[in-house]
Parts: sequence; structure tokens; C-alpha cells
Amino acid sequence: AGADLSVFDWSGYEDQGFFGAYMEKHGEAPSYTFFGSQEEAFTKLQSGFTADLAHPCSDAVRKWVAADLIQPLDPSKLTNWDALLPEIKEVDGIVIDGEVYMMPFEWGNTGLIYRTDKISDDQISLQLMADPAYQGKVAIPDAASSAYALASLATGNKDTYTDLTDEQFQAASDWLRSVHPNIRFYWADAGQLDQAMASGELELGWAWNQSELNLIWNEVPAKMMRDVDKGIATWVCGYVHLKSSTTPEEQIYDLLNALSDKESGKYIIESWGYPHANAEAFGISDQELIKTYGFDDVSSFFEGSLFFDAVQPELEAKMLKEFERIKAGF
Amino acid sequence: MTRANGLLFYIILYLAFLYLPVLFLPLFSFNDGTIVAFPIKGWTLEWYRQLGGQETLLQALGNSLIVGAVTALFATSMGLFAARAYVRYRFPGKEASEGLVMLPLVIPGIIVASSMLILFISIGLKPSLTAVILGHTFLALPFSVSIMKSAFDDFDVSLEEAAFDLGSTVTETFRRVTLPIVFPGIVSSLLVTFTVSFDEFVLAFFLSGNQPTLPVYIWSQIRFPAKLPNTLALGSLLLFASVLLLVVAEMFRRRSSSSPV
Amino acid sequence: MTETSIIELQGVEKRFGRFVAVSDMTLSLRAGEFFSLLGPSGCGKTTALRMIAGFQEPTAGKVVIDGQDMAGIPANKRPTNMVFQSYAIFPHLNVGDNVAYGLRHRGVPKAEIAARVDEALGMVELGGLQARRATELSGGQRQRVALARALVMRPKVLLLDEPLSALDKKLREQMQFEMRHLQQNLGITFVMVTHDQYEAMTMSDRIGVMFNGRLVQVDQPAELYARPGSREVATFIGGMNLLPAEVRADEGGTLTVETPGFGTLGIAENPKVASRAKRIVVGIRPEQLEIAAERPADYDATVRGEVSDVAFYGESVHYRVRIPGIDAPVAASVPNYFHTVDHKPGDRVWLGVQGASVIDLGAEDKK
Amino acid sequence: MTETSIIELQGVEKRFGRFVAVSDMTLSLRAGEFFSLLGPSGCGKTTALRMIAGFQEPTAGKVVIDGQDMAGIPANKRPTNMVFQSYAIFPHLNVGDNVAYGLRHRGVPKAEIAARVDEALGMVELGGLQARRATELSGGQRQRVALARALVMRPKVLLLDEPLSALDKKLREQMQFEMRHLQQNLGITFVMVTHDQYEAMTMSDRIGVMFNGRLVQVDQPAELYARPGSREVATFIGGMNLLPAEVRADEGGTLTVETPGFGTLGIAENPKVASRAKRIVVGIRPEQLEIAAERPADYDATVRGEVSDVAFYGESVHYRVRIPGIDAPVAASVPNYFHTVDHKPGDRVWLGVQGASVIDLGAEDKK
Amino acid sequence: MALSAPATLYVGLLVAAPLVILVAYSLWTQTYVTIDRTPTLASYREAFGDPLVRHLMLRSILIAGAVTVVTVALAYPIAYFIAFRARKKTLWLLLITIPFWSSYLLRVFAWKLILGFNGVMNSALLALGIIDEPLTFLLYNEFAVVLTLAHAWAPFAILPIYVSLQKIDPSLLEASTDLGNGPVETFLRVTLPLTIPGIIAACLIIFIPTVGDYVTPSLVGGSDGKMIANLIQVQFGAANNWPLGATLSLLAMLSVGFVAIVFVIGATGLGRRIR
Ligand SMILES: Nc1ncnc2c1ncn2[C@@H]1O[C@H](COP(=O)(O)OP(=O)(O)OP(=O)(O)O)[C@@H](O)[C@H]1O
Ligand SMILES: Nc1ncnc2c1ncn2[C@@H]1O[C@H](COP(=O)(O)OP(=O)(O)OP(=O)(O)O)[C@@H](O)[C@H]1O
Ligand SMILES: NCCCCNCCCN
Ligand SMILES: [Mg+2]
Ligand SMILES: [Mg+2]
Repeated sequence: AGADLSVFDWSGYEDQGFFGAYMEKHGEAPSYTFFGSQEEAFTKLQSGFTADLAHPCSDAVRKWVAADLIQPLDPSKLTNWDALLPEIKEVDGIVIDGEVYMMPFEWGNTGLIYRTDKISDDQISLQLMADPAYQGKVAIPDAASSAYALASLATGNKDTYTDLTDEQFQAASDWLRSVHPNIRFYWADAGQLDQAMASGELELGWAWNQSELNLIWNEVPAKMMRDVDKGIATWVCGYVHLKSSTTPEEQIYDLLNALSDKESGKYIIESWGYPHANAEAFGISDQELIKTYGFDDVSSFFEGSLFFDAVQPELEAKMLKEFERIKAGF
Repeated sequence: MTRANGLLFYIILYLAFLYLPVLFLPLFSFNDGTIVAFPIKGWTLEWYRQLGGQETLLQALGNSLIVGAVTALFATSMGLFAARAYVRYRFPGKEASEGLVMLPLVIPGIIVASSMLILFISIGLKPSLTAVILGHTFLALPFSVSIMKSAFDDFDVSLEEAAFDLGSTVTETFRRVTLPIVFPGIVSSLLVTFTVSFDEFVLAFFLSGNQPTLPVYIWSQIRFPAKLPNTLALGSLLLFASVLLLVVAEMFRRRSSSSPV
Repeated sequence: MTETSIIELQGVEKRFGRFVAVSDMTLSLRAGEFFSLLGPSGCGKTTALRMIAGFQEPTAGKVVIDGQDMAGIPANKRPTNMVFQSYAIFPHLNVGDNVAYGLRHRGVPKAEIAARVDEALGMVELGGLQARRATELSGGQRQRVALARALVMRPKVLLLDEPLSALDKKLREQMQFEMRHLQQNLGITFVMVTHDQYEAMTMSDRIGVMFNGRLVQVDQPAELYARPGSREVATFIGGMNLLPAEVRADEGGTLTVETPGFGTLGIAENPKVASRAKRIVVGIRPEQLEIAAERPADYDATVRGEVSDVAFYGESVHYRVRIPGIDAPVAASVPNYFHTVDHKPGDRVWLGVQGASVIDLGAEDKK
Repeated sequence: MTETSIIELQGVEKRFGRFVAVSDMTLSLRAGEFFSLLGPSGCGKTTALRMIAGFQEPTAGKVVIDGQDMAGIPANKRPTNMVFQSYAIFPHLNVGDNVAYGLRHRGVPKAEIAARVDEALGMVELGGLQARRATELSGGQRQRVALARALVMRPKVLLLDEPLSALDKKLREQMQFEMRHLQQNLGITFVMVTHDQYEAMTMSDRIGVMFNGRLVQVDQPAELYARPGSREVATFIGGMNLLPAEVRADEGGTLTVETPGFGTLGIAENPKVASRAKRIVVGIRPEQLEIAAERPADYDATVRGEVSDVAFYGESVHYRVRIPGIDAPVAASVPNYFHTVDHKPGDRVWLGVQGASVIDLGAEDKK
Repeated sequence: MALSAPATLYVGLLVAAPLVILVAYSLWTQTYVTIDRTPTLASYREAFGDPLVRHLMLRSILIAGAVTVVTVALAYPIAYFIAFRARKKTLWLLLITIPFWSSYLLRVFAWKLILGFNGVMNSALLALGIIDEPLTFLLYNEFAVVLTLAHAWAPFAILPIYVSLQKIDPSLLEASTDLGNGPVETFLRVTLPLTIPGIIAACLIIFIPTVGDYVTPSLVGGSDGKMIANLIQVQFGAANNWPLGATLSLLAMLSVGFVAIVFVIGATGLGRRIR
């Protein structure tokens, strides 16, 4: 019964703390299949992979809609829709042409994590990544959009990141090229980055706030550079209803509503360190942690940070191509 | 003397090279920490204990078992007949056919995977366990054919003729003589093709749908540090099971090749 | 083509593609006889046997067994059984199950199977070995199991493809002996393929000699030796000195021939030789030549020559003697009664021969 | 141990673990002789040969070649060359390169290599086949290439391990002949291993007979046949009827013995037999027995019996005759002069023998 | 013959059909999420025009070549040992294969544990005081790729060479010795030329698939170790440009085939010249 519902998700999101209400009602967890990156997920879906729900981030939604992979959601069936943070509902890709395509779930930052025992707080900046002193001590994601987001921040073009002019694109590419000699590896999975930061192999890493917490929990002296002026990015991910879905709607909305419940939000905040889309979740969570993670002022994440919106298709293609060349040292 | 010692020394070094990496997997599966690095923090069986509760892992394991079993059956039955033809008969195009069947051994995996993905989609077969099975059968065929070929090589044609001469029909001869004699070869082929499928990643990654095989599952897991120790525990168990399987297979193979005919 | 013929081959031919392995073979075997097909490797013996067994269909001609045309009747429906050269013992079955194999197919009741298997194993002196694994048998034992497995089927005809070639010399001689006795006791027709002339001669009632797919002579062993129908047969079986000869007279079955070295001789006309001619070839077996230091008396012809080679064979000594006017040295063998070699290379010796032991081998140009 | 001995084995022994393959072998070979090691399969012939070649080190004793102790000298440094049973023709090289192989190692100049290869191939009658691939040769040709490859090295001693066993009968006989001539012309010492008594007897100057790792008799072929030193040798070489006998008198080299069936006979004392005893075994070769329907005159002893078996061999006929008082039937062979078999199974016949052809084989209990 | 038909047809179809489709795709174009089926050589132009493609192709072939040479050279003595020296051959063969029956991904991962910054190697060297900073050149480069693959392919090199060594009649080696040659010369003049077919088989079985590997380079190769297959994988994945992916696949196959043929001809010819 409950397991009939299939979810295509990031690995780890099968955590039953996320959907307690669903478990209560159906007695069984949905069945999960995992992907490692949004691109991988997209390729699989395009080649015929079927599921009921998938978990991309907002920047991918337009592309998925264009590829005819997802169907709109009915907000009236989303019981927690009104409780969601208003800033989030305005993010591009959640609603397209008046139709709700994604129910936001978790959000967070991509930022510069650094070893506090090697680099002091006042010393830290994105430009350090290109500093020859850090040769072999830097890692950035093996993902073009994330790399160009970083480069746009570093070259002062964060506002036009989704629609860079040719000169701006050139500047971003040049900047990435200047970082390339320092790169130990382009990370493909967060675990790889975490391990390398923990061991001291890396001192600077462009990564997600989950990594920051993972390091702190493992007692590694590291933290994320959170100063919006120095450069940080924000993203929102959520669940979309796939066209290939075969399970009755009711069951699908049961899961979506369980995921967006404030109890679920409390759980992800407290044990994963990710902020949740439900505004009420913050109130019922451990306030000590809320403060430590900087979630007491939610709006600060949105103002001034670079937001991961969908990049223009032609620009995206250019980024992908150029990024391959940069990685190869060209 | 010294030359022989030198060779022996090299053999020992090489064995260390083969074994050391693999032995680190079980070692770290007992490590009491999620970050896989020295020094080892402490010893625990926690990761093994957790395995039982991992629904998706168990499902992936089940999928791999199914895919492996069906692949082994398909590849071995096709291999059985093909090998029989190759050993027994001369026919036009035999060399070409033998060469063709060995081709999967030498085509780069990504090319097989990507082109099969395109092929299956274009004939309306969505990524699924079925697609993986078809792909794995393709990869496993050369193994099965060569194992069955050596089984038939040892098999004297006159045994079948003798059965026929003593009144047996063609099917009876196959059942009472051919099958029992090449049986060890069949078992050995089933085991080897099963293992080829069980450990295959690239094709399964491209072709599996919402039911991942174990390697695809492992791929999604080794990217997440919290899951890594579980994966190592699983890998250690797999290693152990494979050794058992291989020993059994080898016993069968020996029985088949030692039967003088 | 007599009333009691059990196997008849009528103009049987077998082609593999363009290659003719057996051509126009006509042969009639009497029930109860021990018949051997003798010939060099590749001459088509096995192919002929397999056409009788039904493993190969003739491309022309007819195989008749026990009065029934075998065309279209597969091997498993023929009243013949075969002993294979490699024995083809089923390795996954024990001795008893090997022998019982054919009976099980026929659905013979269990108790009868056991009794008949016992009996058959007794016949080949393997009683009590029922439970032995096939892999634990010696070569000679394997041969016996193969024999028992075929005999237990009580075939009308037993076909044997070089049944003894895998055994060593001592064992082979013993089995020749035993198989011959078994055949005589059972009265079954045996058709055996061999390339060993001694095996064929010591075991068979009649021998069919094959060359290049053709059956060239069918005769009793002594007849075959004494009156070979061609030079090929003459040299394939036993040693033979060949000499060209010119026929001077031909009357009442006696030919007067002029030969190099030995001069004029009266020899018997050989009825096995097809063509008559002026220039013929005659043969003399090495053991029919007398060799002596002094001119031997009482021989129809004598000639002088020089010993070129001496080979000591134990029971006999083989000499080669060069004779003026004859190309190849002439071979003569002498029983070694006195443990001595009488002539050395270089010695001048006399050879003597009787006209009666010179064999007419037909026209010279015939190959 | 003579001045001209080229190979000396002094108490040579070879153990494999606990198994003694060759034990206490002492032997001296003369330069230029053709020596054969003869014995049944597994008796240690190959092992002995390989110790001479240097492929195996003796576990005791000494191998001396041309006056030099070979201890510690590897095969590639010894003045011997070998023709292997399987010929060991290098499959990746053509005929010329095979023959040139050893010369290339020695760094012989190109032109000389070519000349010597030509010469060696000429000797074995393969001139002009230099470019032929090894895989395209017939069995006989491979044998010749192996011979040429060894001869081109101009070894002091040529070792041959069953060099002819892979060939068919006709070719084997021809090669025996040719090899013997080649050896005589070149004057090289040949040491050949064989298990074929005829091959050993026809080719060798001397034969060493081995059983179970021991060299039991070394003699010239005729001597070996006439005076075997033991029952094993007597029965291994040629046919032999064995009879128990009691020595009644022993004087001047003549034994008076009492045998079952044949009664009292005067026979020559055999100097090759070590031990003297009262109860001995005597041997009679089948060809030394006269077989006749009427009691033959002029024989030292005659006895009556019944024919149990007749085997026709072409040049001779072999009878088995059952005689009261003698366990196994007695074998007698008769040259087939008259193309007829004179006696049939069941016939009563007389056997006659001369005391001079009865062989003293020593004490009875000796095995 | 009818019996081999299923296998032949199966492989034939699964080889031929994808090839046809691959060719078709390579002639199409893709923008964003839509495929344009008008035949064009655009992808080929793009592939040929891009120095990156040439660079990766060349590097792939060089890395695969290095992997092949290293693997075969390391494996030869083992195969030799098992064929000529070892008593219990099957036991040894078993011993050689056992490590390969764990998961392939985990084996590659195991190399990261060894070569990593705080991996086994660095830990050991640090503990022994040989170094006082972890070595960083062990991982994320061509060296790591070659080492990892030389490990992964070991049995595929050992087995064919073992088979060809085992076919050598020992009397050939004795004959060579008998004709005056020492062990080294015998090896070079007899053993080696006779095992060339086995060496060629091992090389092909290793070289060809290695060019197409992308998992190992992406795990241990860093950016220096990336190969053409990674670029192909990107086209089918992130870049979502299947036509270019198909084109690159075809070009990779052709290059590999060409190199393989040249190699086989060269190796065979070389073997023939040893006398
Ligand atoms: N199935 C076949 N296809 C083609 N040629 C064949 C086939 N079987 C036999 N031959 C050829 O027919 C000829 C006769 O073969 P056959 O086996 O009857 O010879 P044989 O007299 O039994 O020889 P041997 O004593 O060597 O067993 C040979 O030249 C052989 O190569
Ligand atoms: N390397 C070895 N290890 C153990 N035993 C051996 C070895 N080589 C030979 N033997 C044994 O030594 C005995 C003599 O062997 P050898 O090869 O010398 O016999 P042979 O007289 O040449 O026999 P054949 O005529 O069969 O070639 C045999 O019983 C054999 O099994
Ligand atoms: N390009 C957008 C990056 C979004 C990262 N999302 C990470 C989610 C991890 N659960
Ligand atoms: Mg035959
Ligand atoms: Mg031997």
C-alpha cells in the first residue's frame, strides 16, 4: 500500500523522520530510488524512468517542464501551502505561468567552507580560491551551474548570473581558469568533499551547508563564510509530480503534506541542519540550534545572496561546454 | 636458485598488490566513525547490524539477485547451444559467428551502455530490470560461450553416438548423456555469468529504472559519508559470499574437466 | 547374395562435398562370420562402418540388413550395435549403468536388466564390477565394458571400429584371442575395422581390403596372403619383392615368365588378377627366398648378389641383397634357428626361389 | 672403462621423492657406437637419457662425458644434443630457422650458418625445404628436421628419446634404416631410447635392457636374443616358452636337465645367468620348436600334444599346443613357406626340440 | 548452424542495432530538450573542431596504453609462475581471481583509501617518519588511474597469458637449452614469441574497454585523469547533447579500433622477426 508510491530522490532523503504523518496513515514508507545529481536525474527521466514524485531544485523546474516531465500541483490539496515561507513561494520555478509545479521542501546555501584552523575569519574571501598559496587545497562542485554561480559572485555579477552577457561570461570563465590550478578535485559528491576537508587535504571548498554541519558534527574546525557581501548562494529544492505517475493523487498529496508538515520541518532542521520551507517549523525547533545555524533571520538568506534560478538555456549550454574545457585545463 | 627466489618474492609483492586494497574494505567496515580514514576510531559491528533494516538496500540486493539469476539462465542456455554448435559442427560463417559472440568483451562499456539505452528507448522498452537483463545477457554471453566450449571440448562426440546406437532418441540422448556430462560446465557458467551481472555497474546505471541493482545503489551511497560504512559492511559481506561462490564454481569446474572421456 | 547373408551393401557410395570417401562398395556378409575391413588410414573404413550403423547416410546405393532396406532408418532403430574406437564409456555412469543403458531405453523390467547386465559382464570377464566408476577403469577394462554394453543388446551385427588400437601390445594380443572366442561362442556377426594386418589376419574369417574408398579384394586371410589381387594388396599385407616380368607362354593356368635376375620361371596364373598382359609384375615374399653362401640345389631359379643390409629381428634375420639387373635390393628373411647371422653386408650370396611361390600380380602399367 | 669410452655412468641414481626412477646404473659407451636403452614403459629410460643430457641431475653417482665429469654442468653447456620424442620443432620458426637455432646462439657467421643448415637438411633429405613452416610438415618430415637440428650442432653424442614412435609402421621402418646409415657415415655416438624390441635389435650395436630403474643386461642384439640373462629379458624380447626344469648333472658347461613333457635334455650353461641352482627355468623360442603330424626324427626330444589355437600371421603361422604335464599351452611358430596351414585346432601333433636351442634361464625362485 | 543462431543473432542485433541508431543520432542535433532530425554533420564538425576532444581522445589512448603495458608487464611473471613453476595451478588461479569478486566500485574506492591524503600509504609513511606532510601526488591524476586499473584488470591479463604459456610444450624449452641457450635467451627466443597471441589477447581485452571507462577516472582521476568516456558521459548526462555523445562514441570506437589493428599487426610482425 504505502510502498506503492515511488519517489526519485537524493540519496538519504528516505529518512522516515521527514514524513511521519504519511507513515502513520499508510503504515509503510514509499519506495525510493536515488540519483546523485539533478543532471543524472534529468537524463534518467528523459530516457523513460518512471516514478510518482521527484526531488529537483527550483533552477531545474523550467527545463523539466519544457521536457514535458512534470505536471502541475493543485495548491488546494496542499494543506501546508499557506504556511510556507512567502519568500520561497516567489522563487522562480515554483510557480510557472500561474501553475504550481514544485512544492518546496528544504533550502539552504552553497557557500565557501573553510578550515578555521588554517584561515582566519577576516582573511577569508572568494579570491583566496585563486591564490597560489592554496594550490591543491581547493575544491568546487563538478557542476557547471554551481561553478558559474561561484564565478559570478567572485566577478561581481551575481545579479545577472542567469543571464550573463558575453563579457561577463568571459570574466567568469577566466576566473574559473585562474582557480583551476589550485583545484584538488571537482567534487561529485558531498561525502568526498567532507572527507577531504576533514583530513586537511582541502582548506577551501564551495559546498552546501549540509557539509558544514557534517564537519562540525565530526569536530572538524570548519565553517561556511556566511557574509552576503563576501558572496554566498541560496537554493530551494522540492518535490514535483511526474507525468509518469500512476499512484492515486490522494496518496501523493498525503506524502507532500507530510513532507511539508512543521513537524517534518523541525526534524530536518534539528537533525540535518537544513532550513525547511514551512515557516512554522522554526518556532517549534530547538532555538539554540536555530541560532547556531543562523536560521533566526530567514530573510537574510534571500537578500543579497545569489539565488539559484534557472539559467537561460543558451547560456546553460555555453556554461556546460566551457566548464568541460576549464576542467581539462583548456 | 636465486632466480627462483626472485620470482617468488615478486609473486608475494604482486599478491599483496592484489589483496591489500580489497582487505581494507572489511577493515573499515568495523570502524566506529563515518569518515573513512586513518586512524581507526574504534571497533563496532553497528554497520552490519544496520544492514538488515535498510529497505532500499535489501530491494537493490533482491533486484541484483533476480537480474543475475535471469541473466545467468539466458546467457548459459544460449551459450550452451552456441558452444555445442561451435565445437561440434563446421558451418558457413562459423568463424564470424564465434568472433561476433566474443565482441562484447572488447566494446567500451560506455558505448555499449549509451547505445543500448538509445536502442531500448527507440523500441519502447523503458529503463527497467528487463532492460538490464537484456544488456547483461549481452555482456555475459562471451563468458558462457567460452566456458561451455571448453566443456564440450572435453566431450567426445562418440558418447552421443553410442547413446544413439543403443536405441536412444535425440532428445533422450541429450537428457541422459549430454546434459549430465556437461552439467558441471553449466553450473560453472551459471555462476560466472551470475557474477558478471551481479558486479556490473555501467550498463545497469544506464538501463535500470526505478529499481536499482546493487552496484547502482552502492554508487548512490558511496557519495554520502553517513552511508559509507554501511556500504563497506555490505561490500565485505559480498566479498565473502563471492569467495564462497567461486570456490563452489571451481569445484564444479574441476569435476567437469577431470572427467576423462 | 546368398540366402543367409545378414548384411548387403549394394553399390554404396559416400561423398563429402566433392570428396568421395567410399565409392561403389558392394559386399555381402554371411550371418555369424567375423569380417574385417582392412586398409590404410583414411581409406574409408570408418565411413563404411558408420553407414552400416546408420550414423551416415550413403549418397548412393543401398544398405540391407537382415533383408530390410535401411534407407531412412536411423541408427537407434537398426539391429546393429557398435563398439567405438574410444569406447565411449559414459563417464557419469558406473559400469553396471553403462551396460544397462540400452536396456533401460527399451523398458526391459528391472530384474531382467540386472540379470542380463550380469551375464554380459560375465562374458567379458568383468563380473562383480557393476559399481565401479567408469573413470576408474583401465584401458582393457574399458574395452570390455564397451563390448558388454553392445553385446547385452543382442544385436544381429556387432560393429567394431578399431576396437583394440588403444591398447598396448600385450593386452591387444590377449583381447584378439578372447574376442575371437566370444564371437565364435555367440555366433553373432562381427564387422571390425582395423589398419593392422596381423590383427585382421589372426581374427577374421574373411577380410575386405580397402584403398582410397574402394573395396579392392575380399578373401580369407591365407588366400589374401597367397594370392593378392593387386600390387597394392600384395605390399600392404606382409613384405613383398616386386619384379617386372614378361609372359612367354600362358597355358593350362601356368605362365612362363622371363624376369630380370631370376631368369625364366613357370608360375601359377593368379585368378584374382583381373587383366592379362604381356608385361606383368610378379611378387616374391621375402620368406620364400632361400639365401645361402653356396648355390642352393633343387630351386627352380637361383641368382647371385651382394648383401647390402642385415637386420636382426630375433626370431628371424632380414637381409637385403643387391642383384645386378634389379633396381631395388631384394629382401629375404630367414628364420633364426641357429642364433647366428650367417651373412654380413658385403658378402656375396646366392638366392634361390621356386616357381610355385612366385605370385602373378597382373599387368605392369596397372597401378 | 676403455680408453675410447665417450660416456660413462658410474653408479648413477635418480630419485623423485621416495620413488627411485633409476638406480645404480653403471655403463660405458664406446665412441661411435649405436647404443639403445630398451625397456617397458616407465622403467626409467627417459630419466637415464635426461641425466646424460643434463636435464636432470643424478641424486647419486657420476656422469662423465668425453672424460669430463658433468656434475653441475647444465644441458646447454654439454657436448650432447637431443632428438625429442615429440620432436619439439619450434612452431614459430620455419624449417631453416629451426635448424639454424643452435648455430645462431653460437654466433656462427651468417654465411656459414646457411651452408651448414643446407648440408644438414641435405643429410636428412630435406634439401630445399628451408622456408617451409614447421606446422606444414608431415610426421616423418618433422622427425628429420629434429634430427638435422641436432646434427648441425656436430655433437659428440646424439641422444634420441623414442625418435620413431610417432611414425606409422612403413615410415618407421624406412627411418630406422636411414638413421642407422647416417650414424655409420657420421661416426657420431647415438644413444637411443625405445620400447620396441625390433627397433632396438635392428638398429643397435649394443642394447641395454632396463626394468624398474635397473639396467639388467647389456649386450649385442643376437647375444641378447640367444642368451638372455633372466626370464624378464627372455620374455620381453621375442616369444618364449618357459618350463621348470631340474638339473641332474652340470659338467663342462653342459647341464643335463629334466623337464615336464620334453623329458631329459642336455643344454648349454648360460654364462649370463648369475645364480646356479638345482631347480631352474629353461626357455624355448617358438620358432625353435618343430611341429609335425608324425613324430619328427633327429630331434633330441619330442612330445605329443593337441593344437588349441592357430593364428595366421602371413609370413608365419603360430600354433598353441596343449601338452600333458605343462600348464600353459606351448607356442610354436612355423614359417609359411607353402601358403597353407597344416594343423587345425583339435589336431594331435608332435613337437620336437634340440637341446642346443633350449636356454638356461637360471634359478626357479628368482623372479 | 541453428544452435548458435540465438547467441549470434542476439549479439549481432545488440551490436548492429545500437550502431545504426548511434550513427543516426550522430547526424541529428539537439537544442535544449528537443531533437532535430534533419541530417547534418554538425556534431562531427564540432567534435573535430574541438581541441578538447582531440586532447581527451589522445590522453585516453595514452592512459589506456599505459594501463595495458603496466598490467601486462606486471602480470606476465605471475602467469609464467603459475604455468611453469606452481604445483597447484587451479589454486593459484583461484587466488588470483578472489579479490575481483567484491564490488568493482568498492575496489576502486579501496584505492582511494590507500592513495588518499590521509590514506593507508600516507599514514604509513608518516608513521615511519619518511615524510612529514602527506603526499598529494598519489591521487587524482593519471598515475592513480593507471594503478587502479592495473589492479582491476589483473586477472584479464594473467589468464590469457597463462593459457598461451600453458600450451607451450616444455620440450621446446628443453630443446632450446639443448641447443646451447641459457634461460634468458630461451625465454626471448622461444617463450616470448610463442606467447604473443596471449599477450595480444590480454592487450585487447584491457586496452579497448579501458578507453571507454569513466567510473575509475571520475573517482580517482581528478581533472588530470579524465578521459574521453567522461566527456561522452557528460553529453548523455549533464550536457544533454545526445547527438554529440553519439558522435564521440563512434569516433572513440573508430580510434580505438584503428589503434588496436595497428597494434595487432605490429605485435604479430615483431613476433615473426624473432628467430
Ligand atoms: N564428415 C566428414 N566430412 C568430410 N570428410 C570426411 C568426413 N568423414 C570422413 N571424411 C574423409 O573421408 C576419408 C575417409 O575417412 P574414414 O574416417 O572413413 O577413414 P578410415 O579409413 O577410418 O581412416 P582411419 O584409419 O584413419 O580411421 C578421409 O579422407 C576423411 O578425411
Ligand atoms: N619428474 C618426475 N617426478 C616424479 N616421477 C617421475 C618424474 N619423471 C619420471 N618419473 C617417474 O619415473 C619413472 C621412470 O620414468 P621415465 O620417463 O624415465 O620412464 P620411461 O622408461 O622413459 O617410460 P616411457 O617408455 O613410458 O617413456 C616413471 O615411473 C615415472 O612416473
Ligand atoms: N544547482 C543547485 C544546487 C542545489 C543543491 N541542492 C543540494 C540538495 C542536497 N540535498
Ligand atoms: Mg577410422
Ligand atoms: Mg620415456
